[in-house]
Parts: sequence; structure tokens; C-alpha cells
Amino acid sequence: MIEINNISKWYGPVQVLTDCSVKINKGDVVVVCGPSGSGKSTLIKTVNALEPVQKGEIIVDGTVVTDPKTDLPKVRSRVGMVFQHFELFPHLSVTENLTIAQIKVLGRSPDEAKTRGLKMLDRVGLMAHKDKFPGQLSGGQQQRVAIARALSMDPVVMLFDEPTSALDPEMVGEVLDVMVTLAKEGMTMMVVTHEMGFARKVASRVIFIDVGGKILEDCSKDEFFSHPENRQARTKDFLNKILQH
Amino acid sequence: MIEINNISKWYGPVQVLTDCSVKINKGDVVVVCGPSGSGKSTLIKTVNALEPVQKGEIIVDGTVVTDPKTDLPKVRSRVGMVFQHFELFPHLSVTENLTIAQIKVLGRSPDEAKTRGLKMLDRVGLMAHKDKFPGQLSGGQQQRVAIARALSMDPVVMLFDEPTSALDPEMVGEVLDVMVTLAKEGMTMMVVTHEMGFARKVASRVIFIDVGGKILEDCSKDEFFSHPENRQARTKDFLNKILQH
Amino acid sequence: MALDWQVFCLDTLDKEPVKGCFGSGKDITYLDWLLQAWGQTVIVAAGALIVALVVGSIIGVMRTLPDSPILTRVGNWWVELFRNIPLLVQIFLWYHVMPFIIPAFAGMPKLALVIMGLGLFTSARIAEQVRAGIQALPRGQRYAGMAMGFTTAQYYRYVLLPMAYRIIIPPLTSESMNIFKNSSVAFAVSVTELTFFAQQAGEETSKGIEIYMGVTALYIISAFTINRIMAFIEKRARVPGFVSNTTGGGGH
Amino acid sequence: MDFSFFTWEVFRAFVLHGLYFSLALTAVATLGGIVFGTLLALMRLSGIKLLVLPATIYVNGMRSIPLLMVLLWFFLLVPIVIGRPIGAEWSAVITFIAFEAAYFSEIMRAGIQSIARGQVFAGQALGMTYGQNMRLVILPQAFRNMIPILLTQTIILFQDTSLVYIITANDLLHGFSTAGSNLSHPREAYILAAVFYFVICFSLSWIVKRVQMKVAIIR
Amino acid sequence: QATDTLAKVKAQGKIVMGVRESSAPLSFTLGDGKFTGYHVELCERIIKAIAPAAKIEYTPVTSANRIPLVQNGTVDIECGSTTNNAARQKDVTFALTTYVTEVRTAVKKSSGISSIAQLNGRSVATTTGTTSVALLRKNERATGVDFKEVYGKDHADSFLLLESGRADAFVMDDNILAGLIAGSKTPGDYAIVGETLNVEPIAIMIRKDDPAMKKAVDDQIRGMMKSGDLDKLYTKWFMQPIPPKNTSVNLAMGSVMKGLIANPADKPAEDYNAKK
Ligand SMILES: Nc1ncnc2c1ncn2[C@@H]1O[C@H](COP(=O)(O)OP(=O)(O)OP(=O)(O)O)[C@@H](O)[C@H]1O
Ligand SMILES: Nc1ncnc2c1ncn2[C@@H]1O[C@H](COP(=O)(O)OP(=O)(O)OP(=O)(O)O)[C@@H](O)[C@H]1O
Ligand SMILES: [Mg+2]
Ligand SMILES: [Mg+2]
Repeated sequence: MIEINNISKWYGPVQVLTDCSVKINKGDVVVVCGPSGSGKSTLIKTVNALEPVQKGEIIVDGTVVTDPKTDLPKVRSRVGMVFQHFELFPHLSVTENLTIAQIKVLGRSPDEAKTRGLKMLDRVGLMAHKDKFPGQLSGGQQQRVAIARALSMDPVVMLFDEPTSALDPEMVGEVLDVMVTLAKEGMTMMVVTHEMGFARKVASRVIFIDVGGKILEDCSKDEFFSHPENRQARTKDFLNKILQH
Repeated sequence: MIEINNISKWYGPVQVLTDCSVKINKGDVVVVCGPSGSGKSTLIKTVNALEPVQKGEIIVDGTVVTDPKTDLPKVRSRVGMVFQHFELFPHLSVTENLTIAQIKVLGRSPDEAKTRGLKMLDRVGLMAHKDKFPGQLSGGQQQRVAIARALSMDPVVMLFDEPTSALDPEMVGEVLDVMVTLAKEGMTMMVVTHEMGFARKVASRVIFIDVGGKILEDCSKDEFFSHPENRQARTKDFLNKILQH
Repeated sequence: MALDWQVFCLDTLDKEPVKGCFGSGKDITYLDWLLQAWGQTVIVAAGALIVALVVGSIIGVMRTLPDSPILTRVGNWWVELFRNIPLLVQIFLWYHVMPFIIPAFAGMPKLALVIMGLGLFTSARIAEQVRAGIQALPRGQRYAGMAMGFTTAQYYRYVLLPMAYRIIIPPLTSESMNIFKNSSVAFAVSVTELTFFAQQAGEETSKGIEIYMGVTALYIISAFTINRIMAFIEKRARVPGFVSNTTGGGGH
Repeated sequence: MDFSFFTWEVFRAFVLHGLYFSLALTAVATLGGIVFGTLLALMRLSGIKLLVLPATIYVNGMRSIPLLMVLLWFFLLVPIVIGRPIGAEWSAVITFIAFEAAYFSEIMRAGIQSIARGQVFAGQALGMTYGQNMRLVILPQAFRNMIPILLTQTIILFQDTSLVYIITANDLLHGFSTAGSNLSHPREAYILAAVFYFVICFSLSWIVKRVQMKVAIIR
Repeated sequence: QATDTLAKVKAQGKIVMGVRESSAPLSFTLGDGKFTGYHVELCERIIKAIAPAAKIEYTPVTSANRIPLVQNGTVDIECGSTTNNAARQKDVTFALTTYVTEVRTAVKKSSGISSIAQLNGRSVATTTGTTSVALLRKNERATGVDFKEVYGKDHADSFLLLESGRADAFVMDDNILAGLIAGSKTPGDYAIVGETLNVEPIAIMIRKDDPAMKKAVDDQIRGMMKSGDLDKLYTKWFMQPIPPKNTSVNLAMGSVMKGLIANPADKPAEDYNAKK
């Protein structure tokens, strides 16, 4: 489904991704973790070419996204993405947020788009809020709308960039619940998160990136959590810190 | 040390504190938790009169702070406070942050202030950063400087308002460590936090506030954590949510 | 100091008071003249505002386009050029110099020249605001638009610009008020607007204070009207639940 | 087009004084404007009706009249009020300070309001009085945050000095235009004026950009 | 209230002279804060006689602000090219008339215009704040000739309007027109044409209600008229090459002015022009 082959990326002189390779199969749920600034967000953004890379190749569902000739909007419309800060469009109502890209990008009729959008909204449990504006929702609700928005484009894969880290502790649960359900239904997912509970529950693989964008670990969930003695020192140190309190 | 007697507070027509009473003795470590918007920050700010109250009385170390005739700056100089977003003064170096209030408020000599300030800085383990500016420090480091700044005023009590919730998960630990040490040394503390690990470790009492600023629980740590069956439904619900993942 | 408001009722030629203060036909009073001058001010300001909004938006958007270094550069130079030369000098250039270099300008009516001069001068500032408005949006908004599969034109149209314009309503308000005030330099190239009137009528009647007061009152009324109109637009465009914090600025 | 008339001698005789005057006027009006503007901003933020109202009226009034009209007003009225004539150049100085104070006050007000409420609380929590908090915590940050905007306003102010022609004070543009008309090269003179202003203002705004980057780094 | 300029000048040790920047040859600048011209030199002589100790401070004025400046005390003696008319006499006092100008029309020779009537439908330039503005309006009314006025902010600007073709004619005092033409790049291209729109006495302006000052100034002028000094001064500025370009305005003294030298007077313009 997604193949990341030896990509490297620099911001000016600073290297933020170093020779990264990841392969994600259909139905995989891959959790990416690592310290702040290690390049997790950058990595996930390269998958639908929101950030260009200077070296390497990325193939999504058969399309080479790193090829300059690729029709990027088309690839992107098939990859769902959820951001740390939700990024709903604040000037549009919830329903409009759900339908605008379906109408303008996929060319669906407004009715069709609305039916599809509301179905997804119902799925995240927010049907009652369909006419509100994003600013009138809590963080957890906004993030669930953002997930519904991505889903209503019928993506082949979903990317999540720290979807719960901007949320009040109470609201983390409601968003993770939606994500767990999605995973269990077989959606292919790449998730940057520090929620190790989520990883334990549904991840098929866990990837650990260190500062400089180097992939230090890429192994199955069970291997990752059950055999800490096989992990690198850096990984153990990181896990200790985030699991301590 | 602190006596909060039946205070109520309104923002316009909205009541944000409802008849709250709390008594904190010397050496107590009181943890305050509750859902977002419940009035935790407001409650803690009323203690040193950063927010006025419309009803009730607050006595800190023998001074009635709700009395309009009270010399507020004087009371405040004896109450240390640490904020969610650190609130270091970005235009001053770390050392200047530590000394400015000692010099201008307590009237200490610059030398004396510096000695005292650096001692506290050493205590939070940041001596090496004394000449940097806040913007050059990580979040965890900034929060530790903020704690040192409050301590260098020789406060009789320390107030913490969600001191770790704006931090990257990795940095939460280093700040909690400093707070745990402080608590163990016998500092009187009032701490708004969702870090139940911290509460378990050092709290003498836990207070739960619900939306509208109503105190639903006020009991010892052991009672709070060991006998969930005695807790109110709202409290249980909240604890479930934040402890779930 | 006794003020002599009668001055507005005088005929502009024979300086005799006119009944009812309004003249007829070509026999105009100073009051008539004042209102005509106000009309000129409004025409200059409104025309320039339209030019400034259109050009400023295009240039402002150009400067934020990703991966278009040339357009960005052109936009940047446009802004630098038009905002680093005083308006008065620019107007002189349009009026006295351009026709000499490009003869086509000689045939343009002076009002059109002034509108263009003031409009392009202000376009630089509006471009700056449009750019700032777009850049004030969280970077994630652009990413979100792209991630939904929008093309560049689409995500500007549907995602970035609607919010950017809302955010910059306050600075646009002051810029619209500025354009009204700045139209006063049009008098330097013989547009018979309010400041021209103040000078000429003040001279002819020797009642400077009364004349200036009348003119000043009209400027204040104009500024206030613009302010109300913009406040209305701001209210209509307000997004429920959305709170923005913009910092005010200077400018005249 | 023939620029050969513009010799050093012509520059010295016609333009130099104007350049000096424009720069001096800019400097004085900026300093005076910031001082009075900050006072006005503090008045407006004081929450005391007796201070808020006059400051608000002053600022909004000044901001809705063209500078040209304000110049005319002061030129006409100040001598009547103080009963003593003052020259065009002094008149310009007074007008500019009074006028720019209104604009600088808006900048300073925004600057003060841009300081997070938490900073105000932090100062208070350390026991600082209102005055100490303003002086030690808020104003320094407000100034620093607003330096780019204050400088940009200064550039605008410098350009606005060209408007003093209406009271025949002798500024930079005036220097060029008299040189132009007396030496019968008016068009060339206007072009030269434009070039002069552009070079000065562009250099200044380049400095502003540098400063902006510096400020952004410390933050 | 009565003012006493002479006493004020004595007390302050200086006198403020209002001058024009580009009203050659009556009053204009040489740059560097230096001013010269027929009226400037005349005033300098008068001041030397009536207040020998006073330092002269030159303050440039415009058509639009000169009267308020004299009224409000900024300027003590205005030596530009101000028309003495009845309206202005309400606000200021004029010394004896020292120059008589005829309001005429400057055009480009190539335009073929030779009378006001030919201006129908054309653009006519004049300078903001001068009597010519009202004069043009009046004339328009009286003759039914319909033209578009364009206003320069000063005489140099108005001339630029003519030069660049934005205006087909420039209506102004003949001496100013002659001065501007003489100073232009191609003096041969312009001509002063058409009927005289108005005859205007030009005079030095002082504050109202100051009889002592008025008398002192007038006495000096009268003396120079008698002694022939004024004639010499006139010749120097109007018939001989003058700075900055050393060209001559070449405007011989008219009969009205000659009459005034014989019989000095300070009557307003209205008295020279039959009511139309
Ligand atoms: N636009 C940019 N220009 C320059 N450097 C950048 C840019 N965006 C990110 N970086 C740098 O690239 C590195 C990786 O950033 P990235 O956002 O991918 O980290 P991250 O792992 O997602 O961190 P976090 O947990 O804080 O979100 C960081 O050092 C960051 O400072
Ligand atoms: N300045 C203010 N004006 C009006 N309402 C306010 C103001 N400050 C806070 N409130 C309201 O008062 C209530 C309590 O706010 P407070 O900040 O004390 O909550 P909290 O428990 O600290 O929440 P959080 O966990 O989000 O920090 C909220 O509903 C909030 O919207
Ligand atoms: Mg990230
Ligand atoms: Mg809070």
C-alpha cells in the first residue's frame, strides 16, 4: 500500500530525515513514535507529498508520489490525513467541512456528498452537531469531525499526526476510541502518537525514530513491548521517560 | 496556612466558582483535579487574589486577601506561583528572571538576590543555563526555571496550575521530579494537575471540582484512590476517562 | 472667538449671502462648493479603494504561493517600490512625469491618474496585509487543504482566502479610512476635493477657522461612515465560535 | 530627461537643508510620538473613565483627519492660541508629534494587549505593583514586540514629512521641487526625489526586516 | 486690538519677512535659504531704514497661507506678490502700491490661441489660493466661455501644467508669467496673449491696525519713488538679466505704474477695474 524507499530530506543544511525506509501493507496499523523534533511529522507528511523529499522514492497504492509528473491532488484525495490541531476549516459549518472536498475535488453532487459526509459524522457520533461551526465544538469533537472529513473522501489509507496530543486529557479517550474502531475494521493506518496504550491495543508494527530522522526500530508490536531487552538504548530511555508517570 | 471560606465567583452572568471551601495546613500537598473549564485555574488564582471573588473570604498565612484594604503585592510576594505556560519573562535572562522580583519587590541587594536565585537554579539542576534566555530553553527546562523563580522569593506556600500539561510527554518527568522533591521536603503546595501518578506519590489530599466550580470531593489521597466505591458518579466517570489509555 | 457660520451661505462670486444657503445653477454658495468637494473626495477614495483591493489581493496572494520564487519576487518588489516612495511624490510622477515618458498617460483624466496613483500606493499596503493574513493562518490549514486533494487555486479559494480576509478586516478598516484621508493629497494635482476647498475658500473668505471646521467635520463623518460599514461587514462575516487575535498597526 | 543640472552645488544649496529637516522632524516626531503615544495607550487601558474617554476621543479624532488638515489647523491656530507666532518648521514639529502620538498609541496599545495575560499574572504573583509590572515586565516586552511596527511607522512618518509643503516648511521634497522649478528641470527633480526617498526608505525597511528576524529569534 | 509691529521688532531684535519661493522676479529663492527679487530687495531697504538693528528672518509663504500668517503674527512684513483688493483689506493692510500687474494668459505659441474666447472647452491652469481663481470663475460667468480649470499648488506647478500640455493656458499676473517663461527651458515657445482680465495693484502686506508701521513703510516707499530709486530697482529686476540663469524678464513699466510713482496710492484692485 505504502512503500517508502530510502528517503532523505533536508531543511537548508539540517537533515531531518535520514535514509528512511518503511513498507506498509494493506490493513497494517503502523505506530510511529520518537522524541520531539525527530521528524515524525515530516515523515508522515512526505507520504502524500505535503513535504517534498530530496532523495528516495515513495509509492502510494501504485503511484510514485515523489515523481514530479505525478498529479499530486489526485493522490492526496485518496490519502486521508488527520492533524494534531484538527485543521477543520473554521469558516465552514461541520457539514460543509465534510462535503466541500467531495464536491470540488471528487466532483460528487452536493446531495451525494452530504449523504456520505453525514454517514461518517454519524459514525464518529456527532450527528447532533452537523450545523455547528468548528469553533463551537470541543477539541475532542473537532478531531472526530476531522477524522470523519478524511473518511468521507473514501481514502485507501489514513495518516494521523499526533491526533490526541493537543487534547485535554479527558477527550483523548473519545478520539482514540474512534481510531481503535477504524483499525479493527481493517483500515490501513500510519499513526504518529505517544499513546502507548493505543499502540498496545491495535498496532501491527511500531517504528521508533530518533532525532535526525533515523529509524532506529521497526518491529512488530509484540516484539516492541514484550522484549525490551532487544531494544536499542535510545529507545529504552525514551520509553522509560514517557511511561514513568 | 490557607483558608478558603465559601467563595463564589461570577464572570458576568456565568458562575465559575460556587461556594468553595478548602483548608490547607502547613506541609499539606493538595492536588486539585476536574474537567476542563471547571474552574480549577480560577480557584487557584483567587488564593493570591489574581482573580477577585464576589463572595466569601480567603485567608493566607493570617492575612485576609479578600479584604480590599490588604496590601496585595505583599501577600503575593510570599505566595509562589507556577503557571501552565511557564510565564518566564522572555526579555530577561534566566538569572534576571530569578532576581528581578527579589530586588524590586523584596528589596534585596543584587548580590544577595543572585546568590539566592542561583542556589534555587542549582536545585532544579539548571545551573549551566543561567545566562540563557527563556526562548533558548526547552519547555521542561523553562518550567523548572519558573519553579526556581518562585522558590527564590522564599514563599510560605507554592501554587501550581497544570505545570506539566503544556509539556512534551518526555519532559513531564523532569518537572514532576522537582515537584516531588519539594513536596517531600515539606513545602505547602496546592497543585492543579491531571497527573494522577504525582497525586498517588505525594498528595496529602485530593480535591475534585466539577463544571460550575463546585467542589465534589475533598478527601485524603488514600481514601480517593483506594475506595472508588465511595466516590460520586461524576468523579468516577472523570477518573475512568483520564486513566483509561 | 465668535464663529461666523454665515460664510457657508455666501455666493462664491459676489460674496453676498444667499437665502437658504444653497445656490442655483452656476451661482453656487460655499456650502454647495463644500459638498461638491466632498463628492470629489468620495470619488477619489472609493475608486482608489477598488484599485487597491484588487491589485493588493493579487500581489498579496502572489507573495505567498509555494514554489513560485519568481512571482514571489515580483510581488515583493512591487510592494517595496510602492510603499517606499511618498504618496505625494508618486502622484507627481503619475501626473507630471509619466505622460512625458509614456504619451498615452497625457490623455488620461487627472481624476483617473490620481485614483490610480492612490490605488497603487495603497495596493502595496493591502498586499502586505493579505500576505500577513494568509501567513497568520496556521500552517496546517494549507496542509489540510492540500491533503484533501485541492489544487493550489482551490485551496486558496476555499480554505485560505476566506479566513485570511476575515482576519484582516481590522487593518483593512484602517486602510480604507486611510485612503479617505490620503485622498487629500490629490489636491496637489488640482483635484478640487476637500483640502483644496479648505485652502481656496479659506483664502477667498478669510474665514479659515469656519471653513476648516466644516471640512474637518466632513472628514470625520466620512471616516466614521467607513468604520461603520466595515464593522457591519465584520459582523456579517463573523464565524460562529471563532476567536482571532490580531495586533493593530500604524499607517496613515 | 537631463539630470546634469543636479550638481553637488545644487544639492547643497537646495536639498541638503530639506534632507536634514525631514530626518530631524522624523526623529523628533518618532520620539515624542512614542512617549505621548505610550501615555495615551496607558490612559486608554487604565479602565478609569476619566482617562479613557479623553484619550479615546483624541486618538480617534486625530486618526480620522488627514495630516494635511491637521497641519493647516495647527499652523493657523497655534499662534492664535499661544498668542505668539511660531515658524513653519516648529509648527510642523508640534503637529507631527501630536498627530503621530495617536498612531503610536494604537501600536503601543496593541503591543501591551499582545502580551499574554499570563505574563501580567506572573508579575503580579511575584508581588509586583501595577507600576513595577508595567515598567519591568509589560512595557519592555510590548516595545520589543512592536519594534518592527514602530519602525515601519517611522518610515511612513518620514514619507509624510513631504506633506509639510502645505505650510511651506522646507523639507526634502520641497528642496527638490524648488531646485526643479528654479532650474527648469521639474520632472527630473521629481524623479530624483522619488529615487532619494526610495533609497532611504528601502534601506530603513531592510533594517526593519533584520530587526524583525533578531526579535523573532530571541522570542 | 491694535498691534505695534515696530515695537515688537525692536523688542525681539528681528523681523520676519514673508517671501515667495518662485514668484520671480518679485520674490524667489536662490536655494540655501537665500531669497531675492524686486520686492525682497525693496523690503530689505525699507527695513534697513525703519529698523536698522533688526535681523531679517525670511519665511517662505504660499498664496494660500500668506494672509493667515500675517494675521496671526508669524510674518511681520510680506514681500511677495500679493494683490491689494478690497476683501483682503478687511484682514490686512497694504503699503503703497509698488507694482501693477495685469492678469493675462500664457499659452504655447504653437497652440495658436490669442484670446480668451478661444479657450472655450479647453483647460486653463491657475494657482490655488490666488485671486485668479475667482477671476476665472467670474470671467467664465460673464462671457459664457466655458473652460476647465486646473489648479497648480504653486506657480511652478501651474507652469508645468502648461508645459506638459495638461493645460492649454495659464492665467496669472503678467510679471509671474514673464518670469516663469524667462526661466523655462525654451522661452521662445511661449507667449503672453489676450485681453487683460484684471489690473491688480501689488503691494507689500503688513498687519491691520498698525498705523505706525504703515506710515513708516509708506514714507520709505514714497521717498524712493521721489528719488528715482524705485525706478532703478524696477529696471534692475525687470529689464536686466537676473539670477539664477541670468536671463531678463523684459517687462517695461506700464502707464498705470508710472502714474502711481507720480501719485502714490494704496487703492484696492476694484478701483482699477470697471465693474463688469
Ligand atoms: N519548515 C521548516 N523549516 C526548517 N526546519 C523545520 C521545518 N519544519 C520542521 N523543521 C525541523 O525539522 C525537524 C523535524 O520536525 P518534525 O516536525 O517532523 O518533528 P516531530 O518529530 O514531528 O516533532 P514533534 O513531536 O515536536 O511534533 C525539527 O528539528 C524541526 O525543527
Ligand atoms: N476572563 C474570563 N472571562 C469570562 N469567562 C472566563 C474567564 N476566564 C475563565 N472563564 C471561564 O470560567 C470557567 C473556568 O475557567 P478556568 O480557566 O478556571 O477552568 P479550568 O478548570 O482551569 O480549565 P482548564 O483545564 O481548561 O485550564 C470556564 O468556563 C471559562 O470559560
Ligand atoms: Mg510533529
Ligand atoms: Mg486551567
